[in-house]
Amino acid sequence: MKFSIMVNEGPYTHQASDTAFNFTKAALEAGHEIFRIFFYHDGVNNGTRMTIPPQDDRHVVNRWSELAEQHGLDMVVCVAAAQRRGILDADEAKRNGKDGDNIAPGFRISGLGQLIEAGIQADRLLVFGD
Amino acid sequence: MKFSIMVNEGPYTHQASDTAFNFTKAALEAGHEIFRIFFYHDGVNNGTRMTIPPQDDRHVVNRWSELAEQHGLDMVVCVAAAQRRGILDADEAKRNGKDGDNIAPGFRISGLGQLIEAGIQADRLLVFGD
Amino acid sequence: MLHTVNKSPFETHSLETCLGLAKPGSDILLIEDGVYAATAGTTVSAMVEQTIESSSVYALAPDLKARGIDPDQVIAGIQLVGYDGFVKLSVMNETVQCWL
Amino acid sequence: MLHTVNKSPFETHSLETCLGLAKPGSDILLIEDGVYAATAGTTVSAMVEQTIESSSVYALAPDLKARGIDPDQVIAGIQLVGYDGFVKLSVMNETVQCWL
Amino acid sequence: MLRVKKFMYVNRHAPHGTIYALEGLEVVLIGAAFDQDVSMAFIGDGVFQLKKGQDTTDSDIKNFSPTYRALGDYDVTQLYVERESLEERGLAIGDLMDLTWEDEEDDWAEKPSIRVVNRQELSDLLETQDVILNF
Amino acid sequence: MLRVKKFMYVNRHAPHGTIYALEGLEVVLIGAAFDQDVSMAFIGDGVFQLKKGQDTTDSDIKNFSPTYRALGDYDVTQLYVERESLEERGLAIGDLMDLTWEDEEDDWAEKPSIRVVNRQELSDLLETQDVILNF
Repeated sequence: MKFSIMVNEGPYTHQASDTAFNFTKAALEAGHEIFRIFFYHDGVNNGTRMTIPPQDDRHVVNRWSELAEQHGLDMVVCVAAAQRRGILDADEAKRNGKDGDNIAPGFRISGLGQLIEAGIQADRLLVFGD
Repeated sequence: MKFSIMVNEGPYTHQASDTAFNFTKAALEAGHEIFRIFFYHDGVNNGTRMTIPPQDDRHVVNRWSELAEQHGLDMVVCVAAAQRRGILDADEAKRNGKDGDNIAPGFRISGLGQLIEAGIQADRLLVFGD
Repeated sequence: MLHTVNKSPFETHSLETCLGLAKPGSDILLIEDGVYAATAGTTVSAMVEQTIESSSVYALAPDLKARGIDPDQVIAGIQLVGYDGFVKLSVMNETVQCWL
Repeated sequence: MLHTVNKSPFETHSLETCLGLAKPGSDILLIEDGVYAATAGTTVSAMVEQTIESSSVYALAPDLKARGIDPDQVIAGIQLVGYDGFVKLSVMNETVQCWL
Repeated sequence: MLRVKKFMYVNRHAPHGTIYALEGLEVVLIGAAFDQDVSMAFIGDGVFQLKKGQDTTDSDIKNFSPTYRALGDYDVTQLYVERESLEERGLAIGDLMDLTWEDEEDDWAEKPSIRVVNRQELSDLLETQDVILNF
Repeated sequence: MLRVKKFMYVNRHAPHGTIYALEGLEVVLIGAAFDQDVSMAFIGDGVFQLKKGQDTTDSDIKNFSPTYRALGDYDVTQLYVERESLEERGLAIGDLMDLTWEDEEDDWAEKPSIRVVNRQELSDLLETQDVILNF
């Protein structure tokens, strides 16, 4: 079965990102396909490579990046939500005259159409948020 | 009278940052002193210079930076909360091997002791959050 | 003591918790989504009207206006203030408890 | 249809809203702070017990464990599942409504 | 080819206090281009999104409420508002914005987009959806 | 010189679902170094922070609940728990962690840090504070 996942809150602040991660892992282990993971609202903050969590805590961002790498996941950060919150890739930074970018490996920035497509293409869409 | 302000949520997602800003402005206009503005929890996200809000919206981060410049405000972003969420200044970036920083003008990164001191030194401490 | 409440009383229990712990004679200021509690004729208006008998209840006018709540829809006895009034209330009270 | 609830029933009205709109025969899964609703002997347990008569109520075991709620403190009739069980419930139901 | 899916956007947050309503509306407008069968539900504090006369001048935040008027032009014409939620909040249909759409198949007659439904009817509607997004 | 102020940390969030409890505790531990008169209150879902037996192994999130045991060593010894909040949640004092501190002035006798108080008593305590922080 084909799943799409929507993540609406940032790492650490809400458990939503953890639950989405654990669900995604379990779905993959059960042999299901993850069509796309879409990060919206504060969820875009999962996609910054600048976090430095305490040593004794999980690294939420790296965990997503590694899972994406292992399973070839498509992780999309909404461009409008990301711009509001200061998450940028090199292209966006250049286009908007910013002096650096912060997107983490495995994430790509794209439009809201990717969320609608995720709803259309997948058999199930699950939302994790506040 | 001397006020300290604590801001616990990021820009746009919650109105907390707007209310804190409007309160701070009104307090300054009434002739009061702002001892410190302390950004904690997701409030640290007020301190990134990477946001690009839509043209027809207010620029929350710039608004804080400008107010700080005009009135010589002390705006402190909590280092522990900032590291968890990927907000860094040049020193923090260097120390932690990150390839860039994102802190906005007028904000400085420091420890939680600055919050306690803000509570001790000010006549009133107001908290804005979710 | 000044209490601020910024949550809708229809979705969370913040206002109820505040009113359960605020002493008679307190100043209670509704801000942000908390201003919905200032509307007359709702499931929570009786609770707010009762509070007015022993405490002073205020609502932040800019937040009412943003939400399309006319002053004539506000419960009688609730006082409307601007950000300057919010500052004054914080000066007049020695502590502020923000029921986030 | 699968409904997920992730909020504490003691602080917000999410669970109540969910139960008001979920049809008999629904699957209702409590996750994150929503699992507090699975505890026996609380002010909301009667509401949950009544739901069990017409729908299937599940609670995410890892979230119960994180919050120190023993399985023997859970309302009888609530079924505990892991993340694999969460996935199975999502497969079995054609739509998932997440009451955030 | 994939069949047309029934998308429902469920709105449960008040406007302004949090961004969910505003960013939810952005999804609906983008989603309108995908030719799916789209509806919106307003439950709980979500009904406040449709309140008339919102004016954010004094609080210096963004007033996105005029955008709801554009929904009809985007062929988003089914806005279900829960009657019980309105009543609990002391609201009637007259307190909501007057949102309409033009029916091409009925000589462009202007028709109301908002339909007040009771909890039972809304529950039935939820049950028929393929994809539900919450804001 | 400034007088010692009465600081109260009011905890109203459950642990784990959001970060407020964890980051609140970090403030309390840092604040302990400032020699103020410090207490904590646990109201509403905040009482869940003190629940015994929290084990986050299976959810792979951080278990910070053992940190509450360190509070006594930091001279944070006044933890007020609202009785009504406990009762509404089906909890009794026996469901909470056994937190203690050693009283230097009483031959290092081990004393309980948690005091269950009713709403009225808590209301009185709030009224005597100089600075209140909410988590």
